[in-house]
Amino acid sequence: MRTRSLVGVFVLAGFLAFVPSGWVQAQTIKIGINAPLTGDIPKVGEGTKFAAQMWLEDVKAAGGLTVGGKKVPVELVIEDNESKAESAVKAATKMITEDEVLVMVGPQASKQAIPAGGIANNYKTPMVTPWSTNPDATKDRPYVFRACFLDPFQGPVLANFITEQFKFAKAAVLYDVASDYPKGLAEFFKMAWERLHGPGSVVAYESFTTKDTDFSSQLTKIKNSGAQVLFTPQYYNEVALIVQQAHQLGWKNPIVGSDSWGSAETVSLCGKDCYGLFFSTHYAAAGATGATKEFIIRYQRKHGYVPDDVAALTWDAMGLVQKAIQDTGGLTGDLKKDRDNVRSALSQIKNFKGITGDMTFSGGGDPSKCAVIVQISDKGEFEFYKSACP
Amino acid sequence: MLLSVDNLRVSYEKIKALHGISFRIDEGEIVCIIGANGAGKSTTLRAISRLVPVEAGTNMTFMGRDLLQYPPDKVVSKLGISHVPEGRRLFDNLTVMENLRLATFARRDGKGIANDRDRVFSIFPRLSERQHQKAGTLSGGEQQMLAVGRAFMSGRKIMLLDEPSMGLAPLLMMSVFDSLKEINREGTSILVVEQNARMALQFAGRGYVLENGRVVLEGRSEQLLANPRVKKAYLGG
Amino acid sequence: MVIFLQNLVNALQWGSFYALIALGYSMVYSILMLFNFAHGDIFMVGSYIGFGVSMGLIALASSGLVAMPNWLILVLTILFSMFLTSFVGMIVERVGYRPLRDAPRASAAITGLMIGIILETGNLALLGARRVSFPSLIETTTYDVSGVFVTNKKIMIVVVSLLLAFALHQFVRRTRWGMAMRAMAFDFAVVPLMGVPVNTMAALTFAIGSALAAAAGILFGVAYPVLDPYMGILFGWKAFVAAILGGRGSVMGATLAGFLLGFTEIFVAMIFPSTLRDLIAYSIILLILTVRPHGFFGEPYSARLRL
Amino acid sequence: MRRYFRTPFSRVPLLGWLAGILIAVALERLAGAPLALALGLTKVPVLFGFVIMLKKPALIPSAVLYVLLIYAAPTAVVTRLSISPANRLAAWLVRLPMAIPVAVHLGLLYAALHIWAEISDYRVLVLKLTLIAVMVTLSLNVINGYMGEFSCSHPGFMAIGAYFASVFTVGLFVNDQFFGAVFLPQALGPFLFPIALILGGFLASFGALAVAIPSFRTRGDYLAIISLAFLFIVKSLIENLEFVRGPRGLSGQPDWATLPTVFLWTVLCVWSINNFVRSTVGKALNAVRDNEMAAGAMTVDTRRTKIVAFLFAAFWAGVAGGLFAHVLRYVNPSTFGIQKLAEVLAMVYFGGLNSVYGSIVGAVSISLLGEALRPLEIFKWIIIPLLLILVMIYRPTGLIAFKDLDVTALLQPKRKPEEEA
Repeated sequence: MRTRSLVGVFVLAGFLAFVPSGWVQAQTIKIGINAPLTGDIPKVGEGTKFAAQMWLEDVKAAGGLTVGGKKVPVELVIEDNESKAESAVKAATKMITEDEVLVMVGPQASKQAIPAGGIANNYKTPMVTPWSTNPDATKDRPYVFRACFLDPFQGPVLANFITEQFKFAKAAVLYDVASDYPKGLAEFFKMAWERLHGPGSVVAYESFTTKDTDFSSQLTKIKNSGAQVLFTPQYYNEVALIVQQAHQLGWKNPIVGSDSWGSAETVSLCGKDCYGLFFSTHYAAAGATGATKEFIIRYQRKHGYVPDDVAALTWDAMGLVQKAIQDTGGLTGDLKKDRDNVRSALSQIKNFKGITGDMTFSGGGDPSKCAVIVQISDKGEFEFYKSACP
Repeated sequence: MLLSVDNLRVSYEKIKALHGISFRIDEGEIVCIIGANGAGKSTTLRAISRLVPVEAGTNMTFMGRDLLQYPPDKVVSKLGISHVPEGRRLFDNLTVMENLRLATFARRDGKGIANDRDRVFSIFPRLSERQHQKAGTLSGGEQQMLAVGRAFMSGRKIMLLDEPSMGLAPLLMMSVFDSLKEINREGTSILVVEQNARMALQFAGRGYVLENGRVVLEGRSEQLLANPRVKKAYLGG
Repeated sequence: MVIFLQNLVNALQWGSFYALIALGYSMVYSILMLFNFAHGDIFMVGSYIGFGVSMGLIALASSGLVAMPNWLILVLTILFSMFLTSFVGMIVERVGYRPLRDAPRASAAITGLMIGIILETGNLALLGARRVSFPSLIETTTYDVSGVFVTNKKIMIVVVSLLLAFALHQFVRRTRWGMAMRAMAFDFAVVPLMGVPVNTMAALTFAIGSALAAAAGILFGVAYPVLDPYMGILFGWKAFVAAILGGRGSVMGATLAGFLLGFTEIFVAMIFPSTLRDLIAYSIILLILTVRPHGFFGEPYSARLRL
Repeated sequence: MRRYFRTPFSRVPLLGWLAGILIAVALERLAGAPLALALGLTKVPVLFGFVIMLKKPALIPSAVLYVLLIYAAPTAVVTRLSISPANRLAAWLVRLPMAIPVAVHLGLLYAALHIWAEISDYRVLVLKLTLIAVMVTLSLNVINGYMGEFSCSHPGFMAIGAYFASVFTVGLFVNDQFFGAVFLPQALGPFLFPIALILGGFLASFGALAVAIPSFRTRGDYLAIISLAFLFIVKSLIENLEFVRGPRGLSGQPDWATLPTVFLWTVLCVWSINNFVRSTVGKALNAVRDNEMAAGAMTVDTRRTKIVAFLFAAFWAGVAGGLFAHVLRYVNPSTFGIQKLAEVLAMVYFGGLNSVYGSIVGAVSISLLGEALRPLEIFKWIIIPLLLILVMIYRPTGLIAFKDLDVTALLQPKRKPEEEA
């Protein structure tokens, strides 16, 4: 028995000696996509994945990414973060240490982007979150970038817009207390509104919990508070319910939303109730021109619906990454060095022409970028109304 | 021959409860199985009612049909084997009437059901008085009556009785057994298992003695009552 | 006062859902003594089936082959979907619960939980990440009763829920099937001795529970017309709370506990800051249970599980 | 089958297995990368090649070969060869005071895990989270298995532990906009970290009282909903606590939950829970589960027993939560919701009720499966539940139910069969 196993070992060793070594693949650029394909917001994950894959198609069609005069093949490493913080950290660690990605794009929602950003920063791997508007995601993290504006910017933009547009002084807010994005934006909006109209001018500040579908009690309170406008920074599925229920409870004043409304599904779920409402977002699909229009048409042809802002922002994030890689002037092959180079290139990007607007990074991870106020038209399209720049 | 049980084997997990017992009951007979606590008496009845799985080698036929082919509810509704479980197990949350009605769940003969119900009430007039009370509010004796009545309604070929005397005062016990005799006279065979051996043997025509999952003695009741071994172990002298 | 009345109307509607789902949950819980953690997802499936059925009927009506008014479509949708979903329930019972009838109760609960996850993920894989907009089968009409806003949908939901609860109550009280169910709730082991086919009864229990879930799912679709694969989870757990709160073996108990849960959530949000809603609402539930540790209407049941 | 695979190894003591595994992982460390390259794999495969196999089916033979060559073959050869020395060593060790052989075995186990994990930080992370899952699963098994109740509040206890420990460390040792400047020097941190964890555990126990007192006044299923209500309450409470930043979550925990720390705590947890369930209290717990009336008659103070067990389980869940927060270095309330509950319940029932082994097996296999099946994306959440349903149907009490850890027996040398007779 003993001799037989020893013989086995030698045979295997001999076999190994004859395996041709040097099957090392040619250098490829790996880009990690950390997306919520399952869990609470699968639609966001889908948009992310589709946009990233469209970008990859372009690169493949061009025969690879031209970096420093050479065409380098690109590979996407798509991981599902199940819309959980824990899983986002695991996925980020995996793609950074195991798959050795050069750059990570995503996660999208702040509650995954914040912890995953910590991982990316620790491993000195550049990360671009397309959609996380929470300041904490990039704060004190030189390796973390974003492709969108921030909540502290969006809050005042909306407060100013409502004040100028309607000349209202009393506002109500309805938000999800258990979700970081709505809660954060609700706070920034409240702060900005009260700075404009004095303390107590937000007359109702109501909340609910994720997955709630009945807001009647909160809306009753809001209706009876004397508010002239309702601001609700919720996701598209909740928007439909909130707007319809508000109307059923006799609310006739305007309802204003934020960039989380910017999904093709908002209108398909909400229907006529949402026509005429305003929200701030990253881009307006209807009446778009140039590259933006091209993107929308392409996406729509392929997947059957108008891309939402997540898809558009992911597209831009991929563009930023591409530009940064090309700006490095060539890959050294040393992953650590290359990641550093990409990071510094990212932080130097100026006037990047994205489909969601121009972006300029001035050393930090947050671009200066304009917000767009969109009105939902009578045809259910998102029409550009005005833009607000920092 | 009505019921014939051959080489009945049952195990609970790894403990053998019955090591292959055999017995038979003829049409119209009253047969008792006596034995100490844990001898396997209740298990025998459960096996006939198909409530516990039997092991390979077991053979049970009822009126020439293979009992093992029938699921528990069909044993009652198709074969007419009724079973009064140990401790009566009435549905306390249902009324007396509902308990009786439930026992006819699978029966379709409205007229027969009504007749049977009248018959139960004539055997146990007390039940008739209390037909709208919840079963949980009955006294011990009344509960036993209801349990027997329920069995009477569900299957008339043979009645399996598990410790009918348990928890009853002697006088009540006698009256229950008298009623059972009456039921038997109308053509229902009875298989009764009892710890109270004297009572059982006086009631039954034949008996089997079960010890540690095996039949150790069998015979006519008079024979068993006279058997010294039975006397010593079960009759207290 | 207007605020109070308005919230009363709101609570009636919200409570109706909880009641209806708790009712279905309580069927399985009372009669088979099982935690049916798949119930919330059967609710979701029922809702999607309702969506499919109503789309089909609308297509049929608009094709001009059969003339159908909207209310008829709604009624047919509810009936059809209840029928179809009851099969889903029976399959769940057959696959997940029947093989485990002699196992520890909690093991069956875990299979239920897993079946639930499969239903959610299966839906996601099949229909994609798109959320579904339930068709508005009846035109919403809002009535303004001196400041209190009531819609025809709200009235319909409350009425249908109460009707279904009443029908179930009658079924359980009057029919022999219902009687067998009550008997099973009291003492599962003896029921076969009455000639009652237990497997059929278990399947029937799941079928009725699932049919009620489907009805709830469609009413939900009418009131909150956004469906997604995960919509059942929270409802399932809350129905679980309501069913146990209502007590074993009691249809009325589950209905009332469902209403109580709905009322608590709505009125806590009315009185207190709404950010504290869950905190206070569930503290109240905890308090109730401390004071009344046996639920509301639990009927007695035999502690003996075997014969 | 049996003759070829079981019999040759039937006499291998635990010591021999550990030695074999240690050598295998050491081999991977030394020769894994070149071997992987030689086999056409771009990297040392993660998680025993599963991920690669699922992603690129063409590489299945290579991955299988790699696993065979690196893990299976060396382990088999070493354990087979070391049978007699390992047995002699084990026999010598068990004669020493108990602590020494235990320490030797644990040392070997840790060394093997450490070397295995060192290859990439992803392995370290997965290993840490798996160990924490073991702690949580085991502590829930005390309630749902040994006590036979159905409790839903474990994620709540974890949350309490996680938040307390995080507030403690972030508040005292980190510059933070909410808690102000550093309060204590960093050097003290690793010493105070255990205190943070233990206090977090105690706070979880304290919270458990709120569940235990009302629910153990009565029998039945009320624990299930009281504990569920508790879970909702804890989550809602944290969402409303602005000083821990509500739903946005608390980040910036210092990196003190290193692999040795987590390992040590896990060992401590397994040891103390194993002792607990084997003690008289633990046996009383089983008696309570099997028949409360009889146990009451047998002078077991059922209520006290249950409360003690419940608080004990909550304590370990709290400690596990504290470690969890420091491994992720971020906590938010939504982590500790229904989803987490389903996950932990699945681990308990998959592994086996009433069983220390079972909990370890359940936690490890579900955690690793969750990672290994990542490439399947959505279908992962169909495969894993399906697997669990099958396990439940064929083994309704779980894979390895009713098996405590008998440390003494485990460490014994394995005698030849004839000697046993």
